[in-house]
Amino acid sequence: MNADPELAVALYRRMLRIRHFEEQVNELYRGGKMPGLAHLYIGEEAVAAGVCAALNDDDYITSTHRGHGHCIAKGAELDRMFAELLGKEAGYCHGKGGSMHIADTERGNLGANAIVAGSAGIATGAALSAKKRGTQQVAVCFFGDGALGQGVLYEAMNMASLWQLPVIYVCEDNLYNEYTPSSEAIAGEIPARAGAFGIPVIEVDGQNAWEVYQAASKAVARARAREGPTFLICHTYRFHGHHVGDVDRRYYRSKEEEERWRETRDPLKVAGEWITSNRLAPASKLDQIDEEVQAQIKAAVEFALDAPYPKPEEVTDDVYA
Amino acid sequence: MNADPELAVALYRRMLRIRHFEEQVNELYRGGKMPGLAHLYIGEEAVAAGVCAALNDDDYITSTHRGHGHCIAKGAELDRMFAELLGKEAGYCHGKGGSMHIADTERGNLGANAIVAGSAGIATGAALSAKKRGTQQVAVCFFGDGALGQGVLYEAMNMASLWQLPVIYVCEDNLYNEYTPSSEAIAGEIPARAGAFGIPVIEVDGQNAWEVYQAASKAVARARAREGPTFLICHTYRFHGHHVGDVDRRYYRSKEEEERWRETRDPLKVAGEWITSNRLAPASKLDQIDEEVQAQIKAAVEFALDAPYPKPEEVTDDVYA
Amino acid sequence: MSTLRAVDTQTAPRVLTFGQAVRAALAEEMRRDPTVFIIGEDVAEAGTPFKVLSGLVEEFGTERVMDTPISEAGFTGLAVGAAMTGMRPVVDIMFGDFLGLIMDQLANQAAKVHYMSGGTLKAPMVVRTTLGATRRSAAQHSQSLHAWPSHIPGLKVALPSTPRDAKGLLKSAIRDDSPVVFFEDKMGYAIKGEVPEGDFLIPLGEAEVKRLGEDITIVATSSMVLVALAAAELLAAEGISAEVVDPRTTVPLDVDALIRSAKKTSRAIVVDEGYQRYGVTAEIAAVISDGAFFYLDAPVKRLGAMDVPVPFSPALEDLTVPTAQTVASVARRLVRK
Amino acid sequence: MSTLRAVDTQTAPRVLTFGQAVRAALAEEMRRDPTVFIIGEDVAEAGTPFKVLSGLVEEFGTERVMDTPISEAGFTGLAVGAAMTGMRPVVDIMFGDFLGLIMDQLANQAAKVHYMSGGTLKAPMVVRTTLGATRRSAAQHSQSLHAWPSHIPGLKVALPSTPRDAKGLLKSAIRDDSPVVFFEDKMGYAIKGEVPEGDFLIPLGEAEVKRLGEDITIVATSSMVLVALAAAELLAAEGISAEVVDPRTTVPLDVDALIRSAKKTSRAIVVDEGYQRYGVTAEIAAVISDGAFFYLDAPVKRLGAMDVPVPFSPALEDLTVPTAQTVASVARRLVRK
Ligand SMILES: Cc1ncc(C[n+]2csc(CCOP(=O)(O)OP(=O)(O)O)c2C)c(N)n1
Ligand SMILES: Cc1ncc(C[n+]2csc(CCOP(=O)(O)OP(=O)(O)O)c2C)c(N)n1
Ligand SMILES: [Mg+2]
Ligand SMILES: [Mg+2]
Repeated sequence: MNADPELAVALYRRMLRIRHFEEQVNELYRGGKMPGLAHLYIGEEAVAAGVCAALNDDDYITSTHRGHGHCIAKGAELDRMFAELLGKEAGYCHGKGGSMHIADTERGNLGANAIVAGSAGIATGAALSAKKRGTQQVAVCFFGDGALGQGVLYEAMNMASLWQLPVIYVCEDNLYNEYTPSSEAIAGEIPARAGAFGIPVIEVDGQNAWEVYQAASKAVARARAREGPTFLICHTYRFHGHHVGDVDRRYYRSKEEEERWRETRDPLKVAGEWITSNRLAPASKLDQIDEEVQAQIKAAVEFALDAPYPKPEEVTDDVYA
Repeated sequence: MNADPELAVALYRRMLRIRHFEEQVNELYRGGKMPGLAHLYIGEEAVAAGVCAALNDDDYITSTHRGHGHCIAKGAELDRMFAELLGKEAGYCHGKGGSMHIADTERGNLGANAIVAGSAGIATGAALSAKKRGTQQVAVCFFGDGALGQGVLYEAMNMASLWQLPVIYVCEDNLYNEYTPSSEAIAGEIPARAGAFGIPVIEVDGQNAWEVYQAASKAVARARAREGPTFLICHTYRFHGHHVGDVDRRYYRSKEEEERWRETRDPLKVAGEWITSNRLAPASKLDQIDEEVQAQIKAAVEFALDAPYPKPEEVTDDVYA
Repeated sequence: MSTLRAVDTQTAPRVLTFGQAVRAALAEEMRRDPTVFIIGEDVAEAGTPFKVLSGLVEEFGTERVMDTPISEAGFTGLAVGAAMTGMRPVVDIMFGDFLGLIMDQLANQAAKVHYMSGGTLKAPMVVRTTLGATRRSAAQHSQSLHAWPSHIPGLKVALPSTPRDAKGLLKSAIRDDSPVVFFEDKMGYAIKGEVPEGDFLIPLGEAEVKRLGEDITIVATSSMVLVALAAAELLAAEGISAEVVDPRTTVPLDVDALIRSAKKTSRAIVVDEGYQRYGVTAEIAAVISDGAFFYLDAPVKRLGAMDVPVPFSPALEDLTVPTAQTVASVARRLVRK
Repeated sequence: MSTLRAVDTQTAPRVLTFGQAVRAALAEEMRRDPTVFIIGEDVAEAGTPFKVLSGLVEEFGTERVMDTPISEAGFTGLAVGAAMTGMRPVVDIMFGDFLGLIMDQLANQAAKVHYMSGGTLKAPMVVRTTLGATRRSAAQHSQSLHAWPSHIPGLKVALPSTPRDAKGLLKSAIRDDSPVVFFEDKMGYAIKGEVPEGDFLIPLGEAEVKRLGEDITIVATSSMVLVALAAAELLAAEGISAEVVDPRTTVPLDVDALIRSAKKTSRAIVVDEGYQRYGVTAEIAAVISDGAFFYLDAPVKRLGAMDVPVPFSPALEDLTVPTAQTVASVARRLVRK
């Protein structure tokens, strides 16, 4: 596939939105302005951006505790996202969900999930629903390598394969389950985990948005053709801690390892070089995007900081539909 | 491996004990003398007999709703088994467990389990315990093909493989999950389900006790050498219904299929022919065993029928240890 | 939920078993609404081990009556996702004991998605499952675990005791936009009763007085309603007039009806087949003790299942569940006090 | 369990945090008994996200402080099997919300194996987990689900409220031959208090009066004990003398101590951080309403967490948990009635 310049720039912009959003989240945390914690997606931007670029607005995704990237990549508005992270009424979930439960139904984001693998069933069920309703929708289930430890993932994959459901399992293999290296948690080889259920596997460099996009497009085409699920493994790395408060990480991974990834495998650098060296856009265009995104982030966070909290009486709303 | 005549006869006797026990259970049910239901092991005798012949008394097994065969094969006494099935005080569990929870701690039977795959963790934990305590014990986890639907099995296998635990997963593939053909419940291939966790797989004819025994012996040797778990697939068939009350089965499997298995794949016939044609024992010896076993069964069931029920005050015993 | 008010377009009632009433409710709702489908183990050709669903796959096909692998957590999860995206799944969990496998999907996912999303998502689904002991099925197939989901905000819980209630409540549950856990007494499937035909709904959250009385209130749920009615008969013979109230749903709980009855009779017993400790009887007794405090002449008494794993032996199992005799004897003591 | 009686060979108390007390109990028991081991996610080098186990892997090695994959059901199952065969596992379930994933292993396996086997097998294990909201962790990381295991015969449930109780109860729990679920208030790990050194045990099933009083009894558990004590301070300033009783374990429940206090004061409130509906407050209120019926001057009042999924926004979350103010105001109303 030849890269379409417009798409290349769009991928870059999407990743940059995630990067700057997350940097701002970290600032909010460090400045004591954000309640609770957040799990930053920095370093993994190419996965969400590449996959979501292959989706339509009405396609579904389910997301994780490390979910801001998925949400932005699927097209969410940054101001309502910040508002949610700050527990404000203007947030996507009126402040009730927060970072770990952000959902954007208008764009098919069925929500982040704070239970590891907790959305394996939900995404597969959304695919079942699409099939039943006879639409062309597909569902993407994002999850970390840690989710490979949860049995429900295998239960869901088995049914997806049996029933040829239009679901794509995107495994974000960032080498760690919280503070434990995946190698201590995963026996055998990851691709075989899906292969065991007769699900085709594609493995890609998760730092290369274009590669991710191409793989995702294949999986989406398969799903839309009702040929069944695909398992997409994206090798990636989180540049920050498990969450914003995880600052001293030396007991589980080395500074050298972190630096190596930051230096040589930064998805934004990879994409920037690819775009300029293939003359898909000039460097000045990328700089311009950077300025635009920074301005958007600034406006969005200001909106959220100024926005009001939900009213006390809302606490009992929305328990029952 | 050459068959040792003594072992061959022992395998035959063990299978016959199971066969006649289960036939008697069916009689008890039909005569209205047994409370509740029972899941007969008839047709699958070679699996339990072959596997347990490879074990020592202090090795562990965990068993299933279809567990009488495992219990007998591990060496349990028939009178206390019947007593348990009839809810009598003299039963292995003082009548509190019944058919689906029969346990025989003296011979390492950690109990039948009425939750499909409910003992995957328990067996694996017994293996972990053996390793921690530095014994040579191994643990065998018996389960049906239906248990492949339960995520906890994969969680347990992953840890068994990571930690090289002395556990053997014995999958009794009898082609049905209750009233649903396994083909409608299992995507992909069964061996890959264990292979995905780096666990070696052995597949055998589950109607041939000698084959099962040989495969189990290899797995046991591996486990005792602390080389890790093995997954043993035994292809088998239950000759009766899912439980004693499942009499009209035509809606999920054909009479022809049942007859074919009964005629050509009966584990007792297979073993009998093997023994006589290899002159491991004369046919008369087998007839003699049959008489002995029938007499034992008769005595055992009479004991159980005459045995008293537990006293009412026992209902509150054993809730806490 | 004003649409759930009884529409009563039904014709003359028919006599159905409890199981038939459940099936009728499902069939009617599946005919009415193409988004309703059934998912679970052995639900299609087998019609479940209890045969409650027999015939449905013949009418609706395997796309709407879906046999699954033995993956309770997995298919409940699928149902949550399907519910969130426009379908109305009815999940079949064969034995209520298996709730332990799906509590994460039920309590962390289905129950919370509406709230966590600030009302933008919802999970309209029903989980049908069973309760009840004395079937000689032992500790892992005999529990009545409705206290667990009743504890979780976001879930509704229905406990029909008659064929009529089964139909009316199940139809409401399927139309409800929130997840509903629906418990059927496995020993009561053959119980017969009059059931209105057609579009008959009973709103979730309305208790029913199953027998009027003056001297004592017996609040009873599910399988225990018949036990309470039998106890009331025994008591009537002795001149004690017992009122039997069936809350029909533990969530929402018709607190007013319970308190009203207790205030009237000044005495109350709560009978339920779940384990007594930290069970449904505790909430109901606490609510009545509080709400009717100044009217009560005796403490509210509770009769749940004995706090032991359900034993297999018939000689023991029958001791663990309240009976008409035990209920009557507690009532007698309260009234004579 | 006579061995569980306090042996009190300890020397002078030290001031420890709640987290340190938990760690001390574990370290002491692991030194004493080689069959005790810890299993869970990020328990080794990380010492859990709450750092409660920091230092243990350094002393005991990775064979006894075992990091697992994210497989709660799986490793709880392994623990059951290990417990049945001679070990004493201590399972770490990071957030109490994850109980939904292990209820089958806990309630159907661990809780029942002793009974089902007629007393021939047992599962001596502890499941340590957390409870408590107001950490801004939202609906799936903030629940207090101790009502669930409390409902299941065969399980014991401990809810320490002070560093002292944490140590004494955890040591007893580890030595107990039955499975014990041990809830730690995640917001209370830093709370300091005097803790006896050495072999100090508190038997499971003994309530403690945390403050003596005359006018009203406040029964409070875990995180709510400090809230109740603060409420008692507020009330004292107004001349109302509140007694604060901490049951410390919900199973076994020290029914006598609760009733004794309620009889003395004639009024009672029950405060607990679990959801109120069908929660722990219901059982305790029902037990007191029954046992102290003829002594009570007012209905027993309950204060649990609000019956809503825990909201993320601080503006909402803080409303869902009882506070000293809300407890005091309920107490005030009861006393003035
Ligand atoms: C069922 C469950 N167990 C444990 C946790 C606590 N937890 C949150 S994130 C996490 C690690 C997840 O690792 P992974 O899936 O690889 O995602 P990553 O953080 O690396 O993106 C853990 C253990 C949880 N949220 N859910
Ligand atoms: C978790 C769980 N789900 C459902 C059941 C009901 N059930 C009992 S046996 C059975 C079928 C088991 O099939 P399989 O594992 O292949 O064993 P088989 O009966 O064929 O020996 C089912 C669904 C159960 N006992 N446990
Ligand atoms: Mg990871
Ligand atoms: Mg089978």
